[in-house]
Amino acid sequence: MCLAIPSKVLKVDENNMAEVDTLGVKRTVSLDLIQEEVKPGDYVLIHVGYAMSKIDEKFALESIEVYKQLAEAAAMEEDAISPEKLVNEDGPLLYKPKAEDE
Amino acid sequence: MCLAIPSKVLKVDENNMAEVDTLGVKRTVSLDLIQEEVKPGDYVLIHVGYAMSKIDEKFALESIEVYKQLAEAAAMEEDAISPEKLVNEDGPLLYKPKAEDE
Amino acid sequence: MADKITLAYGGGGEETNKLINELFYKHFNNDILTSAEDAAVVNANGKIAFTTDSFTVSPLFFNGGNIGKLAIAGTCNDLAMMGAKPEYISCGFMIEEGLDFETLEKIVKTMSEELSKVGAKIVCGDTKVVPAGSVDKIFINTSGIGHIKKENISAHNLKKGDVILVSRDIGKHGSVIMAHRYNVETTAQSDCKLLWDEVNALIEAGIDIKALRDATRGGLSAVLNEWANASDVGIEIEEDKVPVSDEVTGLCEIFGFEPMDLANEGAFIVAVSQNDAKKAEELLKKFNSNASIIGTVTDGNRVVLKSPWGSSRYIELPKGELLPRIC
Amino acid sequence: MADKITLAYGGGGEETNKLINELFYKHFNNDILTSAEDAAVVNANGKIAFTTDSFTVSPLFFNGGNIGKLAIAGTCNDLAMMGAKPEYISCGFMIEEGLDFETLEKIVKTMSEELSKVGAKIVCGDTKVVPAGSVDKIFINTSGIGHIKKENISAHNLKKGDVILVSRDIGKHGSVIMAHRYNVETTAQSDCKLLWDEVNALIEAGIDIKALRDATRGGLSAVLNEWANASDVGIEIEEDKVPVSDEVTGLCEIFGFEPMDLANEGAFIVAVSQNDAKKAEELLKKFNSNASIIGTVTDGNRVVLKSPWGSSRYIELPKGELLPRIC
Amino acid sequence: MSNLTLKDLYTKFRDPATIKALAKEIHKLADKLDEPMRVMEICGGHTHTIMKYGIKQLMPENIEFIHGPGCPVCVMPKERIDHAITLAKQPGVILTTLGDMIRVPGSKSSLAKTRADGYDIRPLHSTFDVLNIAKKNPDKKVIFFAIGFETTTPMTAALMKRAFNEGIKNIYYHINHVLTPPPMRAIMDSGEARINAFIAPSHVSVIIGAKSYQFLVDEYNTPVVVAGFEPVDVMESILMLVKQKLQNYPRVENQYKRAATWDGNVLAQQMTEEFMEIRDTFRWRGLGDIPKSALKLKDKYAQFDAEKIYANVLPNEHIDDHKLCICGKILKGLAKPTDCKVFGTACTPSSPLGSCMVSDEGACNAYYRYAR
Amino acid sequence: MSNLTLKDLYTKFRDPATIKALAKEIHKLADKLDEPMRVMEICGGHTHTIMKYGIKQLMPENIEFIHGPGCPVCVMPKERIDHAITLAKQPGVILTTLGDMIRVPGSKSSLAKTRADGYDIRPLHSTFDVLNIAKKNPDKKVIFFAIGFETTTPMTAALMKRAFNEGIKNIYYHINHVLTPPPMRAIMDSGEARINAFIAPSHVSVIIGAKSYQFLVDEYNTPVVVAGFEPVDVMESILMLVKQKLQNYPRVENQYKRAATWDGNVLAQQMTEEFMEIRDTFRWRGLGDIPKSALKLKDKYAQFDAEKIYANVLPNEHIDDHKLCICGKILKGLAKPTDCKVFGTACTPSSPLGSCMVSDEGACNAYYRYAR
Ligand code: SF4
Ligand code: SF4
Ligand SMILES: [Mg+2]
Ligand SMILES: [Mg+2]
Ligand SMILES: [Mg+2]
Ligand SMILES: [Mg+2]
Ligand SMILES: [Mg+2]
Ligand SMILES: [Mg+2]
Ligand SMILES: [Mg+2]
Ligand SMILES: [Mg+2]
Ligand SMILES: [Mg+2]
Ligand SMILES: [Mg+2]
Repeated sequence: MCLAIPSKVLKVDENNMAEVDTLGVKRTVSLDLIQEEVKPGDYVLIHVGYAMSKIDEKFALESIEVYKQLAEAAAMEEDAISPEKLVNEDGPLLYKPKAEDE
Repeated sequence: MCLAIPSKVLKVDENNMAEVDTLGVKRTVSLDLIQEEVKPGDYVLIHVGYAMSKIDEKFALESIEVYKQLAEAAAMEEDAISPEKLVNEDGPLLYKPKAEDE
Repeated sequence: MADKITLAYGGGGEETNKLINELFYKHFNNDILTSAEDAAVVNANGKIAFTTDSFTVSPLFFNGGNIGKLAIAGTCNDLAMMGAKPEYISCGFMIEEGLDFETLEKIVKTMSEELSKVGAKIVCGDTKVVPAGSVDKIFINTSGIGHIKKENISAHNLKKGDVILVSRDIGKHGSVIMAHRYNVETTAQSDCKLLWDEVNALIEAGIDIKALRDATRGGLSAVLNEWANASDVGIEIEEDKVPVSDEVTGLCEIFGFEPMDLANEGAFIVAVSQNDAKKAEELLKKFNSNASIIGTVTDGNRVVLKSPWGSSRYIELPKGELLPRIC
Repeated sequence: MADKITLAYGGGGEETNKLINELFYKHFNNDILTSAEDAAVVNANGKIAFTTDSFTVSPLFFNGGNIGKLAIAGTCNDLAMMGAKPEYISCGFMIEEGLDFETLEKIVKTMSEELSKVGAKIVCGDTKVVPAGSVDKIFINTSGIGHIKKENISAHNLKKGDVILVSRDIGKHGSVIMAHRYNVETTAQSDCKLLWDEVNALIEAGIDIKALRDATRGGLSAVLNEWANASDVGIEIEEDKVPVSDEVTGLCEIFGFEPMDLANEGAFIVAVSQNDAKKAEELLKKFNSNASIIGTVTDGNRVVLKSPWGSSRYIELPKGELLPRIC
Repeated sequence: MSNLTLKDLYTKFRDPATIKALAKEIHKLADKLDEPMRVMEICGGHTHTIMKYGIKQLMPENIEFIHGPGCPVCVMPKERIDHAITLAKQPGVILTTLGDMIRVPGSKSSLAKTRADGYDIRPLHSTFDVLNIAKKNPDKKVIFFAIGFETTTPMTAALMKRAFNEGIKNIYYHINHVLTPPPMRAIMDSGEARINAFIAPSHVSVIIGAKSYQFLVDEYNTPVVVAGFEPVDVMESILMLVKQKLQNYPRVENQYKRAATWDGNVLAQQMTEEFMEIRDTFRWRGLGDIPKSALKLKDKYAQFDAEKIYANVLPNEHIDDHKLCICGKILKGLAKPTDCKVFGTACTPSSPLGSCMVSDEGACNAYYRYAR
Repeated sequence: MSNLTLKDLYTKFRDPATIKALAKEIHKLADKLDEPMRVMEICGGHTHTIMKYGIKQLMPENIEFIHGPGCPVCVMPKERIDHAITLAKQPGVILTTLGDMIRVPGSKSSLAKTRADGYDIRPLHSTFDVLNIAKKNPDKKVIFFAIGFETTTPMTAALMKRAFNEGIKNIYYHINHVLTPPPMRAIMDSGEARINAFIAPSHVSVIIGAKSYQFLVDEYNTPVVVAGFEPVDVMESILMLVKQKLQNYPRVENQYKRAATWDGNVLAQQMTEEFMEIRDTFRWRGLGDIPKSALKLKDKYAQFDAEKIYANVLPNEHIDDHKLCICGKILKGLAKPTDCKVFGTACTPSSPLGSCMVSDEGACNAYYRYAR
């Protein structure tokens, strides 16, 4: 629906524009839709040239911590279901070409 | 000064434009500057898209006749001055490159 | 295929492949090309000639040909001018998005027809589609290679006494293009044509060919000046021997051009040793009755045009863009 | 020379000669070229590769290169991909009137530098100047020929069990161009580079090379699909083995592109027999530490990408124009 | 400064070990479900994630995905595309629109083909760029063909605000912004839908807030999880839905806490309200007319409303979807793309017949690309 | 129908035998001249004919050609070229002009270089084409940069008349039309000129009539022959001048009877008078200011006069000719092109320093091309 990309704020200018970095790609986006203060170092979500929200680092870190524990727990558990087993048997071939159907 | 090209009228239209032929090249020109009637078959002089005058065939034929006689007379005359003799001795090299001058 | 070429056809993906398979491979079908490798593999032994030309002509279609015919004839002729039989041709299309597929197909078909006349093959190619406004409809580059059948044909070979011939009347292609550019009609047809047969006939007849050149951009004037310069000789041309059609004369009168400055795409100039001149003329006349001996190589270092009444003047390398004179 | 290229420089007369002599011959100086015949004469013996490409890149200058570097690397790389050493190159310039002479000279200089790196020569050329608006600044076509050092490298050669390698991380060139097109800055540099040294090293080491291809337009996706199709095999790629830089990932996130669909100009894919895979990887790593084995040839006829968690999906030939997704 | 890096925001949410762990957990718990869970992901972005990362393949047999109408490009009816094409052909116009909109076919052509005919059509990556184009071309009418869900709408509003503040008078707007809740309601109300769980869009939710889905719980007793964009987000959300099912306690949960809130971005909502109001009805490709499901410019901006200014040239007949296309059924969970007779044959991404094939986000398109 | 063919009008006037015969006759009679005849051909077209057909070489030693200022492109001062360039750069303008005008250098650039910079400059072959360009581009200002002697002036007037009749309002005119008799008088009045015979222009004469040269006979006692364009015409005219000299009876004769008359084309004269009037003074490149030597639009057409409408942007300082250039002397018969220090070196047709080198019709250009 709407691609929005986590990016890091590098600079904010007097025109309410921010220079942001996305893993080595720099662009200038508008902050016109953000109520809170935005500072260099903040993470924001960017959509079609605008910051649409700040990213809440606390929640992000929380999630990351949860995932870490989950992955560790799973690794220790006996491998009751191997990841390969999780995959449907017909692999990626969800669609069989019509020709073969007939 | 002003290139003007003898051409033959092929057609005249209701918009006072004429289609003319110049040895296989056809174009449409304006007759807005010609007082006399112009008809297919007439010869006209064309300049920058306009007929600028009709060509007087009588005078053209007269000239041609004169030239013919002149050429015939010259051919019969003793070749007192051969055409080659008429040419300046230094041929086309009217200008000697500076380098050679020095 | 869509009715228009869009940018998608230049993306290197599915549509590009479709265009290649359904158009180019269809008309240029041969095993080397359709192996679809990064480069064509051909066998070569001995001296080969290698040449390139880009074709940017406007209009694409003109009396007597189109850009595709030019693209094949032009490159094959440059090979022929080195005494080489045109064999393997490469083809780069640069297409403006929005070009009619039909137009492109017409061009490709013409190319295929021309190729078959001379027995050459397109063995590698490339297609780019660029945004509207980035190119005027289509440009084509062709490069070509071919084995040299007769060696040592060169602009540097002219010696005093050699005879200069032209293979037909001059200025036809340039006339047609200029007429279009300045919006007049002409009955002239471009001379655009493959020249290998003529060249091959001269070679087979054992004519002592010194130099050969197709008189393209810059016309006869450019070729003669380049030769005089490369071989450090003078050249004298008899004005009344240079074949010019009425149509070309008419166009030159109107715009103030010189026929010798106009481009040709199926006319060449050849220098032969004096003894072979008549024989060469006879041979060339079999292909085009206007073929003619037009002059000789002399001392000096300029190209001189001699009038029938004994005066003479220099022929210069054409300068600048050809623009109609008003005066 | 004037500061701008005007139409006069394409007329085939004095100005054209000036451009050729004072720019092209100056930088591309070699005896074959400066003999200024209709075609270059070169000696050939045995199998030669012959290829062509047109370069229409916008912008002309970009992080890591320019159109001239591309024009040499692109064509030389296509020769290298057939196991041929790049030797003789043709060059067609199509120039928009008004192009700065300085810009043109920079491009020509770069070409000359690239040529000297691989020991190839421009032996024939052509220059057209077209009216403003008829081309976007400059297009360049290069064609090339070279003797084949290792035969039978072909997209048709893949057999089950063969191993697929990539010579470096992918998507750099495409990223740089897309960043420019959509007005963002990237720290990425185009990977534009001559590849003969790498290929030669593989050949010299006696690696059993099955197929080689530079992953230009259409990227890795296009090469793998073309190979699967040409050899009628399946290919399985391990997603986490495919080297992608952060910068390329970043750009792909922003625009919704796939790194495997992005163009490269100095990255190639090679298929080798299983026994030589490790050795090939080590060799390639000497040139670029990101070189990597990325997959294997399998039964089937599709290209499959396997995720580290066991799922898999198809990689298709890219479709249409690359457009940023908003969603 | 926390010790979160930007790269973490990507890699940690695509971590293979986490994905595997979540898959195991889902398999374990799903065993206990007493009926199959049929989850609609409304958002095309989620469809994309599900297909690209093979999440579908990681699901147990009793969890099924139903791909919703959440692709702004796909839901645009042909007559609206025809509007864009018509506008692009008006004299002195530069037509701008976002990204891959330009390849969507209208009744006879697409913007891409129209551009190929020489008209000035510019695909943009950023709505903000419209301003710069307008400044650089003061003698042209720059029309912004505005598409998108609630995520994208505020950017159009923000553009208008900047343009007015800077006194730029040559931007015109053709508004096609659509709303997310109405089609969800329409699908549930159709009576045929087999959906019994939702993962709600990431970025629409950032703007409108998780609260906007409460009606699905209240009126349809269906669990909802607002889910992030990445594969780990989607996996975790599925797990949360399974747990809701097992608890038999349907509610709106927010998995995407790092960006989405209960109330959403209030400034963005206000900005939208300043310039736009709800249309009586809007026709969705694949779904038909849905009342109050889209926005239009307020009357006081009529002089900048391309739909009004060019009313006399814009075609207005409804154009029916292709009769073989079953997008409507797919969107309701009644069919899969592969059930369509023309899927992958007459209908492909290069020449789509129906709405679900046009964009990378459409269900049929995603199936074609990743799992044909 | 007479038995005259169109081709005759070319070939019979270039006939080698006739040229040879005329050359013999001239040589024969010229022997009897008691002083050298120094003939000015005013018209650059005649210069062209003389050089191209080698007529110079056919003359006896006591007949010398002096090349006059009759090339409308060459006589244009740099400041007027600068006008054209400035006009071409104004927004919304298409600048049209005739043929090789576009390569003439102004003070810094030329129209050809300006076109290369991307401005819309169109070299035309026909004045009439301006009408079509204006119709096809109703939202542009089409400026016609009008150059030429009396031959070309009526066509500009006729264009204006058509445009007004057809209600075309987007053509503007920058008038640089010059007159032939004033520079002839100026050259004769300079006191230095060595000219003692004239061949008068072919096509100027067709318009203004042979009568216009009577002042040369009356006031300067100099013979004049109105001469056709072809080599035979020029040869015959020289012969006629020699005969006048021998008869010691200077008068205006008309060799070009097939096209020129005593009174000229009266309709064309009237057409010109309807729209234009004489300027107080005009600066000629190579010759300097000459009073009443050029035309301008009448005041009542001010709204279509580009010189007035754009007055505030058009540069107006006089720009001097290159200091080494001796065009002025050449035009007065006091020097030959080859006497110039920079002829063929710093000054060539591709980079002309002076007016006589710029067009194919200029004396220096003709020497460079045909007889260097
Ligand atoms: S495959 Fe095409 S026609 Fe069929 S449902 Fe999908 S979009 Fe509609
Ligand atoms: S050669 Fe050039 S500078 Fe010398 S007089 Fe002629 S135009 Fe003037
Ligand atoms: Mg390649
Ligand atoms: Mg060539
Ligand atoms: Mg050629
Ligand atoms: Mg290629
Ligand atoms: Mg175009
Ligand atoms: Mg040639
Ligand atoms: Mg290639
Ligand atoms: Mg290539
Ligand atoms: Mg060439
Ligand atoms: Mg351009």
